[in-house]
Amino acid sequence: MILDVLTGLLLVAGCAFFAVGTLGLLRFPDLRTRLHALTKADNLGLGLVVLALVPQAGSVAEAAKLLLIWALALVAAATSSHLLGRDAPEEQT
Amino acid sequence: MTVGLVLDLVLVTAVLVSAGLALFVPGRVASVMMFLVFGLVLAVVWARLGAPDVALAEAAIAAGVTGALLLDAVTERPRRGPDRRVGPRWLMPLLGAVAGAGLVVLLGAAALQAGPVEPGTGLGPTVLDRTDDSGVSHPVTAVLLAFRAYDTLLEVAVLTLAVVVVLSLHRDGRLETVPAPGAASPVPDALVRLAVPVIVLGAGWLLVAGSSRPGGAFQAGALLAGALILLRLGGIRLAVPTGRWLRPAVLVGLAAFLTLGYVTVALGQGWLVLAEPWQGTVILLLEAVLTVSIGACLAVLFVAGRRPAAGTGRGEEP
Amino acid sequence: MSDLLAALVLVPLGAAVVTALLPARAAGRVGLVVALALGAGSVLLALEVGSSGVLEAALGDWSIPLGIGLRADGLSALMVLLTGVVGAFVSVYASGSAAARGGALFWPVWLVLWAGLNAVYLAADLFNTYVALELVGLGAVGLVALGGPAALAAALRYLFVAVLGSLAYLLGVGLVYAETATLDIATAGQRLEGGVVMVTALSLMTVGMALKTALFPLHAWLPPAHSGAPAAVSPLLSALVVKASFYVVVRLWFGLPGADGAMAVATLVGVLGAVGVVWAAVVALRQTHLKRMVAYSTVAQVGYLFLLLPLAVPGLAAPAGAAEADAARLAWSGVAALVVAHGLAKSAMFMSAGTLARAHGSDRLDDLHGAVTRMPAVAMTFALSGVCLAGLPPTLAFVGKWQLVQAALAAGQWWWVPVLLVGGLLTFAYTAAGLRAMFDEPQRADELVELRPVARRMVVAPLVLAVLAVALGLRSVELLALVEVGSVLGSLP
Amino acid sequence: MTDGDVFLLLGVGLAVLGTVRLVLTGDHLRRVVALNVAGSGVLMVLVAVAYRSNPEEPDSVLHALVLTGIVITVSVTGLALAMVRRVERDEQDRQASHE
Repeated sequence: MILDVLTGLLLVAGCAFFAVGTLGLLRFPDLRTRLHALTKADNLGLGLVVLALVPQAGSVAEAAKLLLIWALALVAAATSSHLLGRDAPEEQT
Repeated sequence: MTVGLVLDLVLVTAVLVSAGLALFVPGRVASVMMFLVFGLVLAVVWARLGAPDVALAEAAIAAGVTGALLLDAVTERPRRGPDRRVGPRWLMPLLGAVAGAGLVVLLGAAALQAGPVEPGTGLGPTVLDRTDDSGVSHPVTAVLLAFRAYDTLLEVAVLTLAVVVVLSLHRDGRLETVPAPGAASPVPDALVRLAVPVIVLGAGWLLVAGSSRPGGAFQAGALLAGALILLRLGGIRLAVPTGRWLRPAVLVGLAAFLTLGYVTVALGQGWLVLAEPWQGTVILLLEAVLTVSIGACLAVLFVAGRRPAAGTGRGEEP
Repeated sequence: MSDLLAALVLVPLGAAVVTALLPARAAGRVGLVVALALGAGSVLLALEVGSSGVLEAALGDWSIPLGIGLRADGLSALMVLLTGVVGAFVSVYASGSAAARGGALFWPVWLVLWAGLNAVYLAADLFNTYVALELVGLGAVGLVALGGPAALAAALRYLFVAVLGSLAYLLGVGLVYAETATLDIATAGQRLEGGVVMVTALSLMTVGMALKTALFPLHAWLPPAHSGAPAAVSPLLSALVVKASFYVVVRLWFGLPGADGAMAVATLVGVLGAVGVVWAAVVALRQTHLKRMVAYSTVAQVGYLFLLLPLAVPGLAAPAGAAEADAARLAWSGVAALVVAHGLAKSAMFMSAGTLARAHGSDRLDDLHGAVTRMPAVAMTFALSGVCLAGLPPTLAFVGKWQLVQAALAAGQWWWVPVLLVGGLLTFAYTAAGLRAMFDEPQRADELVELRPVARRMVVAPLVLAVLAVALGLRSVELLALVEVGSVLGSLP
Repeated sequence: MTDGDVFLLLGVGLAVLGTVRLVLTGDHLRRVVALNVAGSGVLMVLVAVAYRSNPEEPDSVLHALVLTGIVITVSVTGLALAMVRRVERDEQDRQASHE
């Protein structure tokens, strides 16, 4: 029972971070600040969602796969934001 | 059921919005970006409709490799040449909208009415109870590689043919002249070194899982192609076989499938008839070769689209 | 004997893999040998079906509803025979010059296309037909793209058209499966009862195939693709590839029941075909380039084939002795004769046009002055195939057209007769326009361009095909008997 | 309105949307995107039919067909994109050689 409550809470927190990240994307003026908002908020949001699903996972293997998804998403997000930030010094119209 | 309904509505609107934007948004780059989103949302739709294999394939092939192909094409030419459209700008879209709406109503009505003579008599049930004597335990793989193996053979021929035709567009057909610039930055190299082993491991797992769970040669092959493309973008030239080894790598899948056919007919049982004892192993072996070949084919499709080095690859035909 | 069915598809695929790996010269030899072997194999199949009736095989030993069945009845054996004969002769023509082939990868792409064509004709399964059609579509696009950068834009448009047609067909297959829960055409035929779903599925598939067969309003992609293709590729496209999608239309309309419910669609297709016959022939008359004229001739001739639907579909439901049933049988064998005649004559015409263009350096009609004196055999081939296309006696096309006229009268649809006659007249007109350009004496001496040497086989192969097209008119009894085998309309009284 | 109907209609809608866009636009790259959207629409109709026949045990034959359809779509997309890029490079060279 506690696990379900925990899952619910973590899910809500995760979605909140996603919302904040999207808000940042819409509000911030230039590329780099948007990148900042997206990579930080969304990855944390994804982490929380994954943590929320871990207790619901049927077996340890499934939980490990969920965490692997998060790790890969982190690496991919870091690389793409680095490339975007580095290659576009002036404002991207 | 209302929660399910809400989920469906969210999904349907997401698909419609992303597809609409992918088709009608002004810029080319924006259109490709929205297409990637569309591909991922589609993978969720397949999962919702109870088709895990198709969801895996959609995420790996359609959103993955197709996305890479489109992105690479659009980065070469982000802006399009002058539009040669003639006639008033509003006429054609209006006609298109009216015709489209009529078609949707007509086809939708017909599709909704289409129901089997008596429900539940589909081919699915017959497949389910015949799966165990096909050598694999997962019904979709059984259909793909045992019951309808001829379909899959022709499909591998389609993929191989597409690659051969793309090679015929290149002057030397060996893709040696296509440069492989490194990303000249430590971060992508770190990603390559970290992600590629995991992806290859994932491809291997998908291949083996195919006989008992959703997975199989096509999803594994697409994952492998993703790894090869990542290596190529990381500046490692020989990741995608070019030069002498290009054509054997591309053709090995189709060649293996055909040899299986020739061997079975030579043994006198008839085309593609797999005898009882070693059915499962033969299918797994075939899937392994198919994975490598599909990975090579999709990676070559990515490399062959790129602009060859100046002065060698353009214009005149061999 | 049923192993021959799958062999006709899997042997060319294997040969394509081999030729793709070999260097250019060896690939040419292997390609030619395999082409001749396939020609012999298709003749063998035709003889086998002619003597012992419909041949069937279930691949992988899984029974039909589960596995995929291959089926060769009279019509498919005839189409495989046409593909075999024309394919072998065009392969001999292609081995004559590298320019005619367009590129080193001609052989692998052509052999895969050949396998796709045989797969379409032998498939008894709806989805298998879709995959085979994609193989044919991509193979044809690949061959057109061999024509170099100029032909690439036309090949790209052809690709979009071909894939759009296949998607419409796949949507139709989805509807049929939703209704009958089976992919086998014969089983689907038994479980289906005519209704809105069936008519919609049939119309969708017909539109898809009409796109790929370049039926009148949907034909704009064909002339640039077929005329831009290399010399050895154009005959394959016009004579063979276009027939595959028409064959699927025939297989659907005469395989799935309740087609007479869709009589309106059949009549519309017939009318579009008739308009296409006249309109494309008029446009062909005004062409300045030989290969483009021959390509428009293909669009016109395809119009004739679609006359089969309005004439034969009423015969499906009619009792055995009724006038409609006779009309249906006459139309069925008439169109079969026309398909073979067009296949032979059009490939001969396109090959001779290709040889003329290659020798004179361009296929512009004004550059071909005096061709008849300097290349008499090629000019004669062009004339002979023109005569056959126009349907003048004693050619095979005349047999076909005569039976269509009889069918139109028997079915009481007299309005198709003037279309047939005017179409024949116009075909003769644009053939004469081509010949007139060859007969003209070059006015100025400098106009007499230096002829590039042409291999002998590139003259002999089209000539033999043209003679065959004419001679078969006299011996067409066997052909028409073959097409009756296993046909749903029964055999002629 | 049984369970899978909304996706069946969505599939038909996507197929028609993609086809109309493909026919109307002159930009080859956008046509490749439209082709993929139309293809996904048709495949969605197939999967929806599989789902509607038996929501607990969807028809695995149709899933295999859709898998084949996806692989064919990616092959066609790969070929089309290679040709589009080559055609546009040739166009650019021709314009460059005119100036």
